[in-house]
Amino acid sequence: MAREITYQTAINEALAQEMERDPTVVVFGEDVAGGMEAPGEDDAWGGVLGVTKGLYHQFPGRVLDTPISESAYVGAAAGAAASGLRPVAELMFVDFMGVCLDQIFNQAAKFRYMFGGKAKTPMVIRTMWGAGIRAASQHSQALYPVFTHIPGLKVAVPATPYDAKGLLIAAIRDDDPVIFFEHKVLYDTKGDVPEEPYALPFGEANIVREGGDVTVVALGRMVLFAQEAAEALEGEGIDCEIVDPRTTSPLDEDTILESVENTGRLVVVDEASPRCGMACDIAARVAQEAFADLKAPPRMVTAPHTPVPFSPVLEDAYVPTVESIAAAVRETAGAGAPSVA
Amino acid sequence: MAREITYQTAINEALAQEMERDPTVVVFGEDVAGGMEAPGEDDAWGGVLGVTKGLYHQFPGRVLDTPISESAYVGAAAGAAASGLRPVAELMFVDFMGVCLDQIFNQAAKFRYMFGGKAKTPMVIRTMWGAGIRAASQHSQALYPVFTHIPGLKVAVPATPYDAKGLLIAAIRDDDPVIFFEHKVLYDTKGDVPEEPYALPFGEANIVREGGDVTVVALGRMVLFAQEAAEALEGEGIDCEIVDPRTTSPLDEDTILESVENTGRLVVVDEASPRCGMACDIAARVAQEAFADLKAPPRMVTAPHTPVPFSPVLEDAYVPTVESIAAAVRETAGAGAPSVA
Amino acid sequence: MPTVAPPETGQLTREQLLEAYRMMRTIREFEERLHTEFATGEIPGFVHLYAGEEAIAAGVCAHLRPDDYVASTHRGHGHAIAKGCDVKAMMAELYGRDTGLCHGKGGSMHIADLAKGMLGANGIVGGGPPLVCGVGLTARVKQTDQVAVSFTGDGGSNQGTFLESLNLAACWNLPCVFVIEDNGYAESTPPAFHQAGVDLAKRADGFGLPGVEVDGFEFFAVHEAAGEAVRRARSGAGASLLVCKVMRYYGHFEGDQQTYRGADEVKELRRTRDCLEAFARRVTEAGAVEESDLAEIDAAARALMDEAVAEAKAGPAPAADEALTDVYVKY
Amino acid sequence: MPTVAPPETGQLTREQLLEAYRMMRTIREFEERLHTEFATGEIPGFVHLYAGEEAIAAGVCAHLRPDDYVASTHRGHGHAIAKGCDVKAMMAELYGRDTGLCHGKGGSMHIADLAKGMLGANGIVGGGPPLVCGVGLTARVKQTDQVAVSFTGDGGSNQGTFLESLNLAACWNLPCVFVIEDNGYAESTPPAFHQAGVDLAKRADGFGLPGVEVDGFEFFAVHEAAGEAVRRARSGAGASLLVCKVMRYYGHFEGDQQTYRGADEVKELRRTRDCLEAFARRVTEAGAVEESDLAEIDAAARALMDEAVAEAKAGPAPAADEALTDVYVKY
Ligand SMILES: Cc1ncc(C[n+]2csc(CCOP(=O)(O)OP(=O)(O)O)c2C)c(N)n1
Ligand SMILES: Cc1ncc(C[n+]2csc(CCOP(=O)(O)OP(=O)(O)O)c2C)c(N)n1
Ligand SMILES: [Mg+2]
Ligand SMILES: [Mg+2]
Repeated sequence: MAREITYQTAINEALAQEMERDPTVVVFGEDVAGGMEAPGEDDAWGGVLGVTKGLYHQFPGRVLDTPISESAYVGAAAGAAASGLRPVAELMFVDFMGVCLDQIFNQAAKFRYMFGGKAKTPMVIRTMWGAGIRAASQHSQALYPVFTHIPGLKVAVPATPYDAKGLLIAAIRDDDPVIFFEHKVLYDTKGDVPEEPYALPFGEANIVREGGDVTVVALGRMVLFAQEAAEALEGEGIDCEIVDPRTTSPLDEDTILESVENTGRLVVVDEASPRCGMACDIAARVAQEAFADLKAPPRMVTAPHTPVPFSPVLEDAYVPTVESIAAAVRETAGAGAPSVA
Repeated sequence: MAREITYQTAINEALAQEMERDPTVVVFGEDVAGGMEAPGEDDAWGGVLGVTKGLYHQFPGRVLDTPISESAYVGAAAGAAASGLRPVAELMFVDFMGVCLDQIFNQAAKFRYMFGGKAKTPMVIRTMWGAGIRAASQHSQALYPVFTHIPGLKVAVPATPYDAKGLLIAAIRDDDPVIFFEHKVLYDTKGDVPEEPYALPFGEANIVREGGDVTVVALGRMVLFAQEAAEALEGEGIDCEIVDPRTTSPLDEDTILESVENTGRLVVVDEASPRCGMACDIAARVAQEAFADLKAPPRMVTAPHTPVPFSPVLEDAYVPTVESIAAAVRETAGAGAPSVA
Repeated sequence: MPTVAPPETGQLTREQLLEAYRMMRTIREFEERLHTEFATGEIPGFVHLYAGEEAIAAGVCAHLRPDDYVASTHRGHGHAIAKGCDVKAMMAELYGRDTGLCHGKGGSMHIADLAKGMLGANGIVGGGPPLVCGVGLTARVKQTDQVAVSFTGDGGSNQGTFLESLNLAACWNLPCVFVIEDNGYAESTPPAFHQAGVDLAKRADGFGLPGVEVDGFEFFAVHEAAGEAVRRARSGAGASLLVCKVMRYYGHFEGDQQTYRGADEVKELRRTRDCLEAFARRVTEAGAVEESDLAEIDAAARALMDEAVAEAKAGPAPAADEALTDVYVKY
Repeated sequence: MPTVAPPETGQLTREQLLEAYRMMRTIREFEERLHTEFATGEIPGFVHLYAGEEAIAAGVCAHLRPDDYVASTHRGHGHAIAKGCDVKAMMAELYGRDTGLCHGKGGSMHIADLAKGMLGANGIVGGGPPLVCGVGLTARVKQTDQVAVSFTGDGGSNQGTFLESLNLAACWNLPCVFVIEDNGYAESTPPAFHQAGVDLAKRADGFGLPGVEVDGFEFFAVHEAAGEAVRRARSGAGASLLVCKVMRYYGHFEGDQQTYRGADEVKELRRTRDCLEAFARRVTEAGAVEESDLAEIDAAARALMDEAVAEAKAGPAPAADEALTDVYVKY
């Protein structure tokens, strides 16, 4: 039975249901209990933004605060996964990857390959990403392109409460290491989410909106922006098809290519910085695989090649907007060979 | 006056000449002296492969071995640069970025921006990259796409002894943080290199070979492979233009676009793994900016989405080959609209 | 000239005492005022207040020259003020104004002024210690007698970057001082948990460095220990670790409900442990300064914050296209 | 049943003594043979030999069960053999064969066999210690009494990952043992430089763990100290640090000219510090085993290596398209 809950609650529910189902699922990270062994333990934080609230009391001994030693505890997730647990470690902000990346990309990601297929590393790293709360350069980055670049990792970037729950459950049940990206601005967004546990397959894009004129591929918060842009453009007679890949690794290339086969026009919207990002990745693949279908240049809408600024005026100028997306779609719809009516 | 020296000697010479010229240039990293204060100090290693040999004795007090504490000494490079030195730190293999990336991408790369333009961080990180010596998954990666993705960093990937010397001198004189990629398989390759110091500007591609049929963009070791492929294809009447960007950030988009304007056909060869890599970055940009010029789909030739394997048979299957490059060019030359003669 | 007698205070002149008090009061006022202003919703982003810990920044930085450097943390306002950053420009930065110390690009977590030797607050826990190793290297290579100080929290002292830096500073014999501000919590997690209740000063032993612990609420205790460490560094004798035990008056960041803290913990704390009161009592009882001198400083600090907030609010926002500048010196 | 008397050797049975000798000899033969074969140019990649340090792997792993785990280093052959990995499959792996322990995908720096509790050699210095924290957590959560041991070099003990792991293991009270193999060099750099000559065992103090140092050439010394640490971990009393002082007989890797070593250092070393000779003298003098028993083991080890090398050379290379498999369980 579905009901409206927030993206944040959906994540909390997914964790609780999987921990309930499988005693080998453990959750740890900085403050994920949030004051265990502290005076106010009874009302422990449950994560810096409360996403894991309640789990500490529900699952004694399986929700652990950690020291600020990301290399040690993220590596511990890899070691625990290789020895029989299904750890869900929290890297509070993905911006902190720089103090623990080795354990993710050289250890967890490569075990199975280096060991000739003899290892299994079923771990999840939950991490917060994205701009929009004036958290400045070191707490606002996207960075999923870096993880998408690394063979051996899977990467999920949910845009809705429904996807967040289904993809997190799938991630926990997955036998490979998964980096799970939670957009901090989406935590309070609401949507229909079934109460019962369900897993959404990785590598299956979601066609958020059907349309025949322009294919708009967007991820995370940008999916919402693309939807707004599409509504505005509808009035102008431009009919957008919005595709949300939901996972960047594996990537559902087929759905994107089929859509472009239909529309002949592509706009990719990516909150990440522009160089070697997902916008390039998707635009390049479409150009290579569906060149004949394209009636106009594939267009990329991304953040600029700058760090994320603090001041609201600057941060708002940094993040792609509904307007900048609409403008790119408009141009793409009008460009090149006319669409067949 | 030019004479033939190796890529490795060219790098050593660039370091020596800049240290001679500028007393604020210091060199440090694991074993870059290589046994300072050890019994055999007089014949100190000068780096694990001898690239910095001799500098320790030439420049007392300015060539320092470090503990195996990459975060501390790479961060020290950032702090030293911000306070008046021009450090050249060595990250022995770029595969080790995971234990020190924060100091590179959140500290050095962002100082200037976060501090409102009031900082200058003139540092260089020299690092070894690339497959080919059977060093397996954790000593053979490319990874420059990760650094190219990060605003605030500059990235050089020299393919020849001449470029290695000129780009390293430019990197040391540059006021921004530069990641300098040295392909381990190229160390022994020889080429003409002027004895006197010279700086090659960043963001200026090198047209390695002129040709009218297909534009082949390649980096590092792949430039040599592309040249071999081009010679083979010449016999088949396919005339390749080979463009080596030399730096991936900044990227000389104009030269690539001009070449494609000419040829109408693009093949990008990248030793890095395929997702969110330089092949995507360049192919996507060309598709977006030069769509009308393209007569055939832009083609990407990269390593597969796997870690680098150890066994020679497997590693040779992993790295793009002269044959795979030639095949892609052949297909591209034959595909789509016929070339105008 | 009257000086405060007790040996451990060192021989501080009246001017130095007044300056120390002014520094601590200015930091306290800045933070108290921020707490109020943040509640109005006008200050964007994350703000971590230093209130309660003023004696540490003031006691350490009193020994530093303008050309010395400090690397700070996410809780950096106190360090910035103590190192001489302009208070009004800092306030404007927190409001995201173009008139801010970093033109609105950095905000609270990245407030910096290299001209003042302030290497920046840091959004990365443990981000600072490696940086001061680099400053120490600059001083060594250029043969200046500059000193570099990093501040790190109890939580941050578990970050590999901090531990590696102790070792590098020892190996390279760098003029560095590593200060740990042990304020009882890492966000919501108490050291009793995240450090298995160890004696932090001992961490220095494993790297061959001297380590001492002092009461971080006591300006004179911090001042003396820091003086020793800074002298040691400046003289070329090497780095040291200084652990200051203290507590914060506010939550981890503004908005923190502090559910992990005992009900009256903070009330009790403010009543019994206040570096300003302790300092005032001590210096007035010693007859080194008059209550009126301190009252003047209090009033001046309040007035300064009124101006700072007013000017910050009145300041222009940066132009939107400034988002694209200052990425590189040249690109 | 005769046992070796001296208390610090513990009460080892004849079988245990023979097994210990067999283990050390097998590792020594494996490494000596590799040294010869590498010179022929038939072995690809980087090879780091463990010769000289055998007593550590043997002395520590003698206390481990098949379901215990070890995380190793780039110098991992000894740990792998001591933890029960198949010697022939290891040799085949080093030759890059499909018959290798990792089907030729890993090679010397990634040799692993999880079924044997060998979590892998590691190309990243300091890569292993966090992993054993995870294994310790598995044991804690599943309430088994498994133990996890990490080996790290003197150089690796400066890596933040190692230091963080000591703290995490202490905070979580994990059944881990952290072994430092202090073999006198990190590549070409002596600890006197990279560790400012500190007492490594002291690094445990800063994290509230016990730390001891032993002679890494002395099997019985390692065996006793390791027994203590493993018992402590298995009983739930927590982690410990064990520092073993030793030296390597060969260069950092094969091909290393060792310019950083004194002329006769190695010759002298082999003459005066050999764990096998010391062990043999001790147990034969104590009358616990006969020289002939040991000679048999020596011969068997040599024969094993002959077979291992022959089979490795004869083994098939992997099929080229195997490069594309084993990246994910499912993708
Ligand atoms: C590398 C990294 N990990 C985690 C965080 C999130 N974080 C910010 S402050 C903080 C607690 C810091 O505690 P402490 O070092 O004691 O400093 P305090 O806040 O008490 O002054 C944490 C976990 C971060 N900013 N950087
Ligand atoms: C993170 C990282 N930094 C540097 C290296 C390069 N490297 C490989 S082995 C080694 C020296 C290790 O010394 P030690 O830990 O003492 O082990 P030993 O070789 O003496 O057994 C270095 C620097 C690496 N592999 N990983
Ligand atoms: Mg704290
Ligand atoms: Mg060593």
